[in-house]
Amino acid sequence: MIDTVKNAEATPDQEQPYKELGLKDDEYARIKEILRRRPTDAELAMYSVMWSEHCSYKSSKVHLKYFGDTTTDEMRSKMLAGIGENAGVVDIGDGWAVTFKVESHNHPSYVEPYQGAATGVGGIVRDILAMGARPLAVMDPLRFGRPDADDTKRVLPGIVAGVGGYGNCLGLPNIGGEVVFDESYQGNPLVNALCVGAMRTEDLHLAHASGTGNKVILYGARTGLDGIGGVSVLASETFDDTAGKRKKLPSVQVGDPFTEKVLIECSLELFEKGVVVGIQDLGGAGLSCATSELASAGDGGMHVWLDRVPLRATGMTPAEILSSESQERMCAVVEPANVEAFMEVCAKWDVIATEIGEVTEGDRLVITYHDEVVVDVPPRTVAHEGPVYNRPIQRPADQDELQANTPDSLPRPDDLLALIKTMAASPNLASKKWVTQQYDRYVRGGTVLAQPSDGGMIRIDEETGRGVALSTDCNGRYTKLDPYEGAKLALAEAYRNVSATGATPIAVTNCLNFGSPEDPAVMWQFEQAVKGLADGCAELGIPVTGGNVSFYNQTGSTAILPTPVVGVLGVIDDVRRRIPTGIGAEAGETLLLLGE
Amino acid sequence: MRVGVVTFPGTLDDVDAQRAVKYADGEAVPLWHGDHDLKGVDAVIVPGGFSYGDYLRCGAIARFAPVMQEVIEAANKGMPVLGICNGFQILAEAHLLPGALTRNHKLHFVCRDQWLKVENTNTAWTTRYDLGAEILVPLKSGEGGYQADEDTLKELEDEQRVVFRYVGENPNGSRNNIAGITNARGNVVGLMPHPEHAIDALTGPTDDGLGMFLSLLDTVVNA
Amino acid sequence: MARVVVDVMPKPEILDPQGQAVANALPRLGFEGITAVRQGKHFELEVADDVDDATLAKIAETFLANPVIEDWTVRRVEA
Amino acid sequence: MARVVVDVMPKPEILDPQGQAVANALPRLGFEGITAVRQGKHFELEVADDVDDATLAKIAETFLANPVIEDWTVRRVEA
Ligand SMILES: Nc1ncnc2c1ncn2[C@@H]1O[C@H](COP(=O)(O)OP(=O)(O)O)[C@@H](O)[C@H]1O
Repeated sequence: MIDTVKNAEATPDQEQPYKELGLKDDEYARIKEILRRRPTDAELAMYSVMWSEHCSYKSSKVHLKYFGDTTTDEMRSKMLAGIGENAGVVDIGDGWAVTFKVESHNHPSYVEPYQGAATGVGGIVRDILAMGARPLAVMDPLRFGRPDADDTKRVLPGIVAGVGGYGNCLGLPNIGGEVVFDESYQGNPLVNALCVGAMRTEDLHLAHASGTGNKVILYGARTGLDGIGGVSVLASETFDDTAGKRKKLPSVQVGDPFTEKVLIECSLELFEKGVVVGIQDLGGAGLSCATSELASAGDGGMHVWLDRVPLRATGMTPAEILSSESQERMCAVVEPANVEAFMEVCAKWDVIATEIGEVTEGDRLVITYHDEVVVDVPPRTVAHEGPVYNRPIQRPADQDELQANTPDSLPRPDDLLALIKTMAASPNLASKKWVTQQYDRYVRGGTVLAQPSDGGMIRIDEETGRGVALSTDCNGRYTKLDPYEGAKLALAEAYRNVSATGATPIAVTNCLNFGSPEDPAVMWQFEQAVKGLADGCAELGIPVTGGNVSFYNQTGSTAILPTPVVGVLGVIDDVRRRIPTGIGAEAGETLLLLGE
Repeated sequence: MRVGVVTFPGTLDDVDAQRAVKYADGEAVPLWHGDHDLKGVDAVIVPGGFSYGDYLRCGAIARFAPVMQEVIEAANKGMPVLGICNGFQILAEAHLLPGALTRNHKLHFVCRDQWLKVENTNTAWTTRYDLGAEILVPLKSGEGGYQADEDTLKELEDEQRVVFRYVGENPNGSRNNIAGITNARGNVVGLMPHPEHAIDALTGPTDDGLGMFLSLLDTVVNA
Repeated sequence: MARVVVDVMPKPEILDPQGQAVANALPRLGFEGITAVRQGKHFELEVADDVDDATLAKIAETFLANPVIEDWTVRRVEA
Repeated sequence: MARVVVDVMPKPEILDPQGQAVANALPRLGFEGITAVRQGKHFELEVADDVDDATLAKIAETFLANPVIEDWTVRRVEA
C-alpha cells in the first residue's frame, strides 16, 4: 500500500527505517517537527537523500562560508553566478559568459568503474547545460592506488574507458586532467570530472520555479530503478515486500551518452527559442532534488503529479520514483503559453517530455500519486535548510613528526643521470599518453591546446578568437604535510599552468576530496585546506565560483591523502597568441628560468 | 559550391565539416536525418560522430535514415559524397563502399595525429594532392579497422581504389593498412581519419586536410 | 573438446541503451510487432574436456560478465 | 508473444580481437584448457505472434548482423 500523508497522520507511531536511510535520530526528529507528523515513505526518501552529506554539505557548509567571506567586491566583479548555483559563471568579455565546475564520482567508479566514470562525466555536463550554456570541453583529474595493485588493474582501464566512452560519444573534447598514483587511493580511486561551457551573457539561466501556473516539464530518459540509493544508501529491505521479492536494488547507474547528446542539443534549442523560465538537471537524488530545489529557489509552491513520470520499470513506488538516479533527465519550468513550442522542440529531437507539475500559490511542495498526497513539505526544508554540523576538529597528533621528517634525511644521489631516468620512468611522471590517447581532443574544432600542454585551451568565439584556458591540479602529499599550504600550492600550480598558456587567470573552482568528516583529523585537514585555498585566492585576486565536496574517501579507517583539486580558468583575447608547451624548434634559442 | 552536411542525432563532427567547407569557400548546407531531399546541393559530406548512439554497430541504423536514401540515390548518379569516420561506416553499411569497419585490434579508442599516404588522386575529393604525398591528420575512432574479404581487397588494390593508407604502425588493425577507399566511379570516398580537423594548424596538427575540400571545389567547378 | 556458450545480458532493472536503440529503430525500418529488445554478449568457447562446470561458472561470473550489472548463463552445446 | 533469440558472431575468417583478448587473458587469470574464444552479440526480442520466421530472418540479415563480417542465427525460445 502507498503511504500517503493521510496514512502518516493516522499512524503516527509506525516505525520507519530512517537509520538504514542514513538519517540520525535527531535528524529524524527534526523532520517530524517540521512536518508536525511522521514523514511518509516518499517524504522520508526525499529528506534522507537531500540531507545526505553529498547533497546537503552538512559537514562542510560552515567551512565553505569562508570562501564567501574572503571574496571582495572587486574579486566578484566578473562573477555572474557563484556558490549556490549549479555552476559558477564568469564574464569573459565581448558578451561571452563561461561556466565551469568539477564534480566527484569516486564511489560509483569504485563499484563499477566504466559506468561510474561515464555517469560522472554525464552529470557534470548536465550541470553546465542547466546554466544555459553549451558544454564545450571536459577534463578529468584522476587518482589511483599503486599501479601494480590488483585493484588498480581492475578500476583504471574501466575508469579511463568510461570517461572516454561518454565524453567521446557526447562530442566534448577532453582538454586535460590528471593521473596520479598513490597507495592511499587503493580501494578508493578518485574520479573528478570538470566541464566548461559558454553562452552569451544574456542567456544565463538560473534554476528556479517562479510564476504561478507555470508548468514543470520533465524531459529526457525514462525513470527506472537504477541508481536508487546511490546517494544515501537506501537499504533494500525498505522497499522490499516479501511477496514482491525484488532483487537487491543496484546503486549503479548506466549512462547513455547518445541520449545525453540529444538532450544537450534539444535543451540548447529550447533556450534559443526562449521557452524556458528555469531549468534544473537531475543528478544525485533525482526528482527529489530537482523538484525541491526548483521550488525552494522560486517564489511559490509546486504541485507534482508523480504518476505522470514516464517509467522504465513496472511497479515503482513513489519513494523509488523520487529517488531514482536514472541519468540523462532534465526538469524545466515553462510558461503555459510556451508549452506547445517546448513540446515541438522535444518532438523534433525525439526526446520524451512530460508535464509533471505546476507552480502553485503558497509555499508547499505537494506531490500526489494517483490523486493521493504522498508528499506535502516546505521545499526549503528539503533543499536548503538541512542539518548543519560543526564537527570536531583536531590537528593530528603525528603532524609535527610528519613535518619534522624532511628530505634532509634522504641520501643524496651521486648518479644524476640514473636518477633522472628513474624519475622519468616513474608512473607519476611518465607519459600519460596511454590515457589521453583514448580521449577525443579534436571534436568541435575549437581545441587550441590539450595534452601534453600545461593547460587546456579552447576557442570560444570563432570571429574574434577569444578563448579560455583551464588547468586542474593538486598534490595530495604536500597537502598531507600541510593542508593549508598544500591547497595554496594546488591553486598556485593551476594558476601558473593557465598563465603559461598565455591566458589570464580569472576564476577558480574546486573538488575537495577528503576522508570521513567524522574523523577530527580529517576535518582539520579540510578546514585548513579551505582556508589555504580561500586565502590564496584573495592574494591572487580571483574568486572561487563553485565547487564540490566529497567526503568518506577512505579504505577501512584509513583516509586518502587530502586531495583538494583546484581548477583555474583563464581568459585570452585571441587564442592565436597561445603559448604551446615545449622548447622552441630552432637551435640557439635562449632558455630562461623565471622565479626564485 | 553548395555542400550538404548530414546531421543525425548523435552526429558530432558536423560543425567541423561545415567549417571545412567554408574554409574552401563553399557554402555548407545542413541536412537533417529526416529530410527527404538534398536541397539542391552539389555534394554531400556524411560526418563523424555516433549516429543514433551507434549501439548496434557503427552506422547500422543511420543508413536507413530518410536522408540516406537520397544520398544513396544521388551517389549512384555520380554526386560527390564523402564519408568521414562514422560517415565512412555509414557508407559501408549502405553498400556505397565495400567492406566493413570493425573494433580496433587493441580494443581501445585511439585519438592521435596520423600520417597517411595519398594513393589515388583521381577521386572527386583528392585531385589537389600529389600522388604518394604524406599528410598528417587526426584519427579518432574506436571501430576503425577496415575489413573485407580477399576478393574485395584484391579488387580494391587492382583498381587503385585505396585512396589513403596508414603510414607507420597500423593504428587499428585495418587490412592492408587501408585508411580510406573509393567506389569504382571515384565520386564516393570514405576514410576513418578526419581531414576536417586538419584545416588550420591552430586547431589541428596541420592544414593538410583542406586539400580534400579544395579538390571538391575543382570537381564541382569542372563538372 | 567441447563447445561452451556463455550469454551475458544486462540485468532486467539496468538501463540497456543498446537494446533500446534497436527497439526504437525497428518500426522506422518497417518492422512491426517487436515490443522489446535487449542486447548482450555471446561467447563461444572451445573447452578441454577436463574443464568442469564450476570452473566455467567461475569464468562467466568473474570475467566474462560484470555481476554488478549483468546476468549470465552457461551451456555446453557439443560433446 | 514469443521470445526470439538472435546470436550474431564474427565470421570465422574475420579477425575477432575481443574474443582473442578474452582467450589471452584466461590463462593469466589461472583458467587453463580454453583453447579458443569468439565473442559476438546476443539479442533477446519480445515478438508478437504474427511475426513470421521470414521476417525474423530479414531483421537479422539486414539489420542485426552485417553479413559482410558476421553470421547470425535466429531461434524462438518460448511459444
Ligand atoms: N568546495 C566548494 N567550494 C565552493 N563552493 C562549493 C564547494 N562545494 C560545493 N560548493 C557549492 O555549493 C553549492 C551546492 O552544490 P550543488 O551544486 O548543489 O551540489 P551538487 O551539484 O553536488 O548537488 C554549489 O553552488 C557549489 O558550487
